Amino acid sequence: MISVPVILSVMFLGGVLAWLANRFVPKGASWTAAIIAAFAGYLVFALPSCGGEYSLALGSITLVWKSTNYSALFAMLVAVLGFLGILYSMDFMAGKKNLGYYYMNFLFALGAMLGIVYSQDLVSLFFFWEVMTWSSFMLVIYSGEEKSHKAGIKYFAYSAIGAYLILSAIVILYAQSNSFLLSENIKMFSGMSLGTQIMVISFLALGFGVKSAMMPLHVWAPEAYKESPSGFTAVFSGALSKMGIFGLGLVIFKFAANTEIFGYVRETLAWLGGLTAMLATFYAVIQSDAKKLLAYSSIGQLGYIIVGLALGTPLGIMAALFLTIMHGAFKAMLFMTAGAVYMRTGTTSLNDVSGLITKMPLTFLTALFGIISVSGIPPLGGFISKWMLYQALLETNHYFLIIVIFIASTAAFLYLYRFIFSFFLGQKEKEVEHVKEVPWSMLVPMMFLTLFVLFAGLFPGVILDPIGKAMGYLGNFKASWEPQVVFSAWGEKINMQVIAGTIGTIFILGALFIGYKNKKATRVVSTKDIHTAGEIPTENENLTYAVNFNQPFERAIAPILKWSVDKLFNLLGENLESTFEYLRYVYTGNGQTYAMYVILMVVILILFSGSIFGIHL
Amino acid sequence: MREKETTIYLGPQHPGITGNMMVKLKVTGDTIVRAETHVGYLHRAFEKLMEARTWLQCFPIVCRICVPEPDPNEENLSRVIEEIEGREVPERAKYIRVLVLELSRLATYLLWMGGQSGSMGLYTMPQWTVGDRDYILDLFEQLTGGRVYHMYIWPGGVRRDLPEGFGDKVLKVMDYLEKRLKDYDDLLFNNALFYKRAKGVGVIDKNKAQEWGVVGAPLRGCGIKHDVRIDEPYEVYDKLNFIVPTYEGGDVWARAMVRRQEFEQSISIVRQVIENMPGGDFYNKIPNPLNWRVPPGDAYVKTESARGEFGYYAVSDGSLKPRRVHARGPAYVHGVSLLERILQGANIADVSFIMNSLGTCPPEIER
Amino acid sequence: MEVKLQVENEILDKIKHTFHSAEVSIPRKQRVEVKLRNDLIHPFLAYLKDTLGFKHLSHISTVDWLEEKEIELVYIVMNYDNLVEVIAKIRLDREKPEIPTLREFWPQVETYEREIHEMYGVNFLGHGNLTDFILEDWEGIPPMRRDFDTVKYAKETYFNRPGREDAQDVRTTITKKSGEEIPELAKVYSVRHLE
Amino acid sequence: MEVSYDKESRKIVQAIERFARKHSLWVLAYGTGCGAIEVPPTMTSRYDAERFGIRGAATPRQADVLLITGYLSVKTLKRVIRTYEQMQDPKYVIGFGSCTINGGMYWDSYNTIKLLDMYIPVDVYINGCMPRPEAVISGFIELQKVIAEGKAEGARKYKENLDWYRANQQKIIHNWNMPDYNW
Amino acid sequence: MDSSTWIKILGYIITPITAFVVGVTYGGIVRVITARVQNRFGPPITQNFWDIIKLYSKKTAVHHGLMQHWGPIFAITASVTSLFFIPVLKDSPLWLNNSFNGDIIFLLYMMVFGSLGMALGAGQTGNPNSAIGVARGLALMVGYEVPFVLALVAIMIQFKTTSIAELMAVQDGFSNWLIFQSPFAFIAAILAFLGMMHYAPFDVTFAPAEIASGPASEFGGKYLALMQTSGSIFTFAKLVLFTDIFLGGAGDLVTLIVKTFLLYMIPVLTGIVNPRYRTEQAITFFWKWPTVFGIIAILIVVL
Repeated sequence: MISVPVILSVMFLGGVLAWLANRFVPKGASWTAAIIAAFAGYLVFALPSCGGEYSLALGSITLVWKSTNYSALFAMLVAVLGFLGILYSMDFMAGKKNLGYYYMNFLFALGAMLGIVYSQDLVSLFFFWEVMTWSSFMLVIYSGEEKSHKAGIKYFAYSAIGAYLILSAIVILYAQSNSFLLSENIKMFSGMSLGTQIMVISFLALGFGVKSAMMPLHVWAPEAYKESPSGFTAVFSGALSKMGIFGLGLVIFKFAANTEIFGYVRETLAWLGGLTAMLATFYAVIQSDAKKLLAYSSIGQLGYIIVGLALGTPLGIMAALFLTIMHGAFKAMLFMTAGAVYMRTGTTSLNDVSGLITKMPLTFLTALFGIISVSGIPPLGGFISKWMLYQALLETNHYFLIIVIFIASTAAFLYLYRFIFSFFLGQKEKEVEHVKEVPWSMLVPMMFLTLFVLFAGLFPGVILDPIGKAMGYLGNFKASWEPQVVFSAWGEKINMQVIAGTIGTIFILGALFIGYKNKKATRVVSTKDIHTAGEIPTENENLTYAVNFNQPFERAIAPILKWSVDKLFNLLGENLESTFEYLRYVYTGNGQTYAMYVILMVVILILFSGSIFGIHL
Repeated sequence: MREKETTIYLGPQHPGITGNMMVKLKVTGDTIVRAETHVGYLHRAFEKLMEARTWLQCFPIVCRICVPEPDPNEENLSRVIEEIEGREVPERAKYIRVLVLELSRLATYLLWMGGQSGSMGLYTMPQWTVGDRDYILDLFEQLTGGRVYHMYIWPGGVRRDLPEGFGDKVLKVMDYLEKRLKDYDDLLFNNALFYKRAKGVGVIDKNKAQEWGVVGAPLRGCGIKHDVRIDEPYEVYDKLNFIVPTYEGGDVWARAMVRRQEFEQSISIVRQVIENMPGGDFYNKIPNPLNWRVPPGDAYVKTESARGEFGYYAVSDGSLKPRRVHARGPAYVHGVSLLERILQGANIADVSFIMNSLGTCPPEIER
Repeated sequence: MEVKLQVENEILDKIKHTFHSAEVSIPRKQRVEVKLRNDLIHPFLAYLKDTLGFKHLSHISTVDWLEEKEIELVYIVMNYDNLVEVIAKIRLDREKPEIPTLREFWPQVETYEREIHEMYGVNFLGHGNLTDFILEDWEGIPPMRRDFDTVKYAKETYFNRPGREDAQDVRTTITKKSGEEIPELAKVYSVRHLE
Repeated sequence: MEVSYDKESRKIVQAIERFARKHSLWVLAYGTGCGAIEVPPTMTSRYDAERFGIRGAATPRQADVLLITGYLSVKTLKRVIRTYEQMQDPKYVIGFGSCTINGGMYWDSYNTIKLLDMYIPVDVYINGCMPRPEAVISGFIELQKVIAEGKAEGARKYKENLDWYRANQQKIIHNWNMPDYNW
Repeated sequence: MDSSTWIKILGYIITPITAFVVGVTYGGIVRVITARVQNRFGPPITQNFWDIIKLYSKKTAVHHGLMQHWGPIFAITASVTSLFFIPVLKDSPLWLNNSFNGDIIFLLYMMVFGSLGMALGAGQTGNPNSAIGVARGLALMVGYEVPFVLALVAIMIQFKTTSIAELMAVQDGFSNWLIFQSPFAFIAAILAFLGMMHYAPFDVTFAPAEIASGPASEFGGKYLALMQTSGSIFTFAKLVLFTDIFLGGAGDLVTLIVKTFLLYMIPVLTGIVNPRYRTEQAITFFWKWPTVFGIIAILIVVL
């Protein structure tokens, strides 16, 4: 009998097991973790999408864990990406120190994410939320370097603020409804006073917004994504940040939906999401580190998702949830690519590496499909989500938001091209002569996701099935689709197979033509044999145009960036860092101390909020 | 170790380069961190060849020193010989020389207008101006027999007298050019886009300009009034009525406006010359050209060419052949050290634009 | 016509007063010629530039006096205020021509000195960047020295079109082919006739 | 490429190809010498070489014609060879001006080559110093004739006699750091 | 197979061929017009055909890697696919091809496909000039897409459709053309169109005097030929798209050619008499007046 506690205990006990395995068997941790993740993944898929209920009464608090259609969607995302991330980590992390610590936290994070989506009561939700935060925090500071500590502290500080907000909201809700059960609270929410509603909704939205890196709460994300090991970054960006989306979905459609302020909530969130998408894209354009670039890209994509959710129409939610899945896939692909390049060349800086296409062709292919998908170019999966999003924006008369979204989407080409150009195209230099393709255990996840985005583009309907069910949980939303056709509210439809067929046919015809024409007289020459105005470059001259690649665009948006909030928040972040400086003194090197501090803080927060609202547990 | 900055070769084979030279750009993004000028692609060893030729045989050589405007070179060599030898030049020859020099200035400015606009993508302008320049070349052809290289100005005067009715033809061409100048204004000088591109680009510091050796229109574009025609009047420039325009700013725009004004001034000078052309001899004949020895001595003369001060230093040791003839064109400074300096921090898009506004001419750098 | 040389004479006096060993003369209006000891060129130009306001360096030229075993360097500087040009001349030993660089005075001197180094083999001490300027991979004596025979070098290095290897007058070939006579005048003007 | 279609159709294809090659000559933007000053008049409104399908090309990969506008100094020769080798077959070279034919007035200069066709194969020479635009155009028309006859085989000639050309080139270019010719 | 299938297949063959012929001829005419403005006689109108045939008949070809080999294919895929999804003639099954309801958004992205492919191809060459050209081109794209999308959004909202065919149906009769119905949208779109066509003053991507023709600098022979083929088809596709949206489409080929030609003359004639902007100037240009016009267009629809 599969039920939620089984899955969770597999994950958490597995984490401990992996930690133990590392003590006794070399490579034991990675194999254990992979098997555990595979097994848990199987369990998640085997769990009936509606069911597996389990409840536990602890005194006056009842904990309820249950799978709903909505949580099943996210659980599957977590399970698949988690397994792929661990598979990827097997060779990526090989030979590094503290592998037990790494895999334990990895599995704990996965378990916590599953716990969040399966939680039907606020206490366990919050508990798993904290577990997720600190296990991911442990992974951010994994490398143990000064930079990663800074990033970790920033991440932790923001997460703590988010957690505090969520906690406050929970406390307020409990004060009103006298219950921790999600269903109870949702039921009673519409009856609460307007002030309470606003407070709860904004607290929850901000709390979840931190995790989904909604601007202006995104400041932690670039650093944290950059510093965490790439195997985990794929999950971090692909799945963990989606927990914020999961929460926002609940907030919008479960709490806010029955109140008078529903419209305002949605408008605010939509605009926040839209601006997040645009500004994050602009920031991504000017990054020179691949993982930071992808981090900003991730923030921007989460902005789209928030917009889609906040539109509140069936097509919008469908677009958002579809993009959630797709973003999980393609951002994991891109982070894995960046990790692969890092593994082979030792850097993720876009300025230092170039010309890897011949050395790592499959990685390049992954990156290519990744960027095509992110940029929303047909016929891959990214396009459908974009198409649905625009249709949803149009049908809800968001004229200006669509422009903001479109600018973000077009400007995304800039950074995406830079990503693939800097790593894989350009001059093949001597420094990359020794580079080999990454081992199979890293290729398998990448290729699997590549095939997935292709499949999603051809048969979006298959993925839309679970999404449709999830939408049913959120409310009475109905949207129609067929395996290859997606419809819009204006009665418009898009047939992906016609599109893919046309593109494929012409591409193949063109490839045949250009391959056949002058076949014998066509030569491949080295990238040094280029038009250098007749001159012969010397050895140490750099012919790759990679540094400040997007400077023309940077110049154009300089006035916008000058006034943006990011600088302000960076400043704030700096100050927060110094505020949390003391954390470095108490850091002793193992996770337990930190866990203790976190719990202590939680307790303090609870007591503190309790004193405000006059409630005592 | 690989450099951090990207290397971009602008030239020698590049549509944006003026002539045959190379500017090696080190860029980050599209901002130039460092620029190095490389010349020598056109080095023909003219100064060496001149030492092996008689004084008169040097004339076919010097006119090839600066291809777009050969006449200041002939003028310079003639004058430097005349100064060493102390030879008098007839008044009529002086007027004819000024006529030739000013026509050559007009032709060069027309070519410059084409180059300046071609370097920013306005391809109609070169088509017009280079086509119109041919009218001046036709005049040269009638006068001297050569379209590009004239070998017309000789020590002691000029080689031939003006042909019949030449003055009228010149005036006709001047009228035409004046009419066309309005079109050029519409297309280039009054174009807001040209202003946007040129303003504040390639700025030369006014306080440093003299020290850096800036001459000609770039110097006048900095607001410094300096012109060899006024400072050290040669031929009959002291008898002619013209002004030397200056502009403030030191950028491409200022230089363009200076040149545009000078274009008008040149037309007026040509008219005055035709009007005041005296009669008389056109050539103070040198004795036997094959056995013509210039007395020992040295001299430095300069001429205001269309791109700035053009100086010649010549040394004679009393033999048939020159000991040394050294040409110093304005591009020697403009094209190398000044260009390298003002390209720092510029945009890649402006390199060719700035080069054209400085009047860089590689053959006169390396000779 | 009497030319007033007031400004020139003032400059002449000042130079004579400061540099006693200098031979100063006024060849014509707006020109002052100075012959100097080698070691004085540095302070002399500094004096001209900083005290007398000769800001503009017009020219640096070199003359190879093979017979006298000397290389002459000619500096021409100009004052924009009174429009006088000073021509300063120094003579270096031809076997080992060395002189400190003037880079700190005028930035564009770098170019001149590089060229002179390349063409005449003059070593500018402290220049720092005496690399190839015009020539590329040149081997042998600097080409602008008078003992470098360019005709011989050209004949040895390059292929010549048949009929041109004896450097004969092209016109003889043409007349031979076309069967015409060379006009008397043209014969007189021939190069071979000269030597 | 040997394809099995019959002679007649091959002839037609060849005729079309030659016609197209003849009427579309893209000249590489490379002013190697002082002759470059007569190229703008040739290309612009008075002489308008575009009537004959002649236009400029920015890089050697796209160009058909390498116009050697005058003398070549040794330094430039190296760049010209590099540029020529980067061009795609069929490629044509026009020697422009007397100095490419026999050194012209630079017969005794130590820095210019005297005989262009010892270093790269030349299809057409235009004499004069400098040739007028009319002469340049007539040179191009001569080249068109050569192309129409199918005799403009400079690239093949260069490939077959590469060693000979290389020996000549390396005789004067001392520091030979050029990449290999990849045909 | 029934007759409609055969008509469709015929359409697939005829459409790209027509687009190629018309596009290349337009190119020739443009060269003649440019020449006339420049006081010249100009090349024959067929000149571009000979250029392309010559490039195809080049005996050798060089590429620097797979992406450069495939770059032109990406380009031609994008242009032909875009063409297949644009209704070329009104209510004609032969010329409708694959156009479907909701194709405007699809086309917006499909048009980028080619640019991205070309950018990848140009990146593969390793030529810094190509990379700079790509950076400029992509940045410029962000610039002109803003007014373009504003204009399209205004129209899509006004008629509650994202389908070109429906927009064409709306514009029944001369006075109903969208150029008259929503003039501000047209102004914004046509200004964006200037940038889209890469004529001066927005030809930063290919600026020969600056970056030696940018992305195309390493392409020669068959690759350049395929690029030019694709460019001609793409030009025609864009013209048809604009004609369909703003000029009421066309019922027969002659009308289509007249309308597209007139439309084409706008960027061409602008290009002849203008120098090019720097990239950032071009972007800020698009974000100023064209964007204002686009916003006005939307406001008119909304209010």
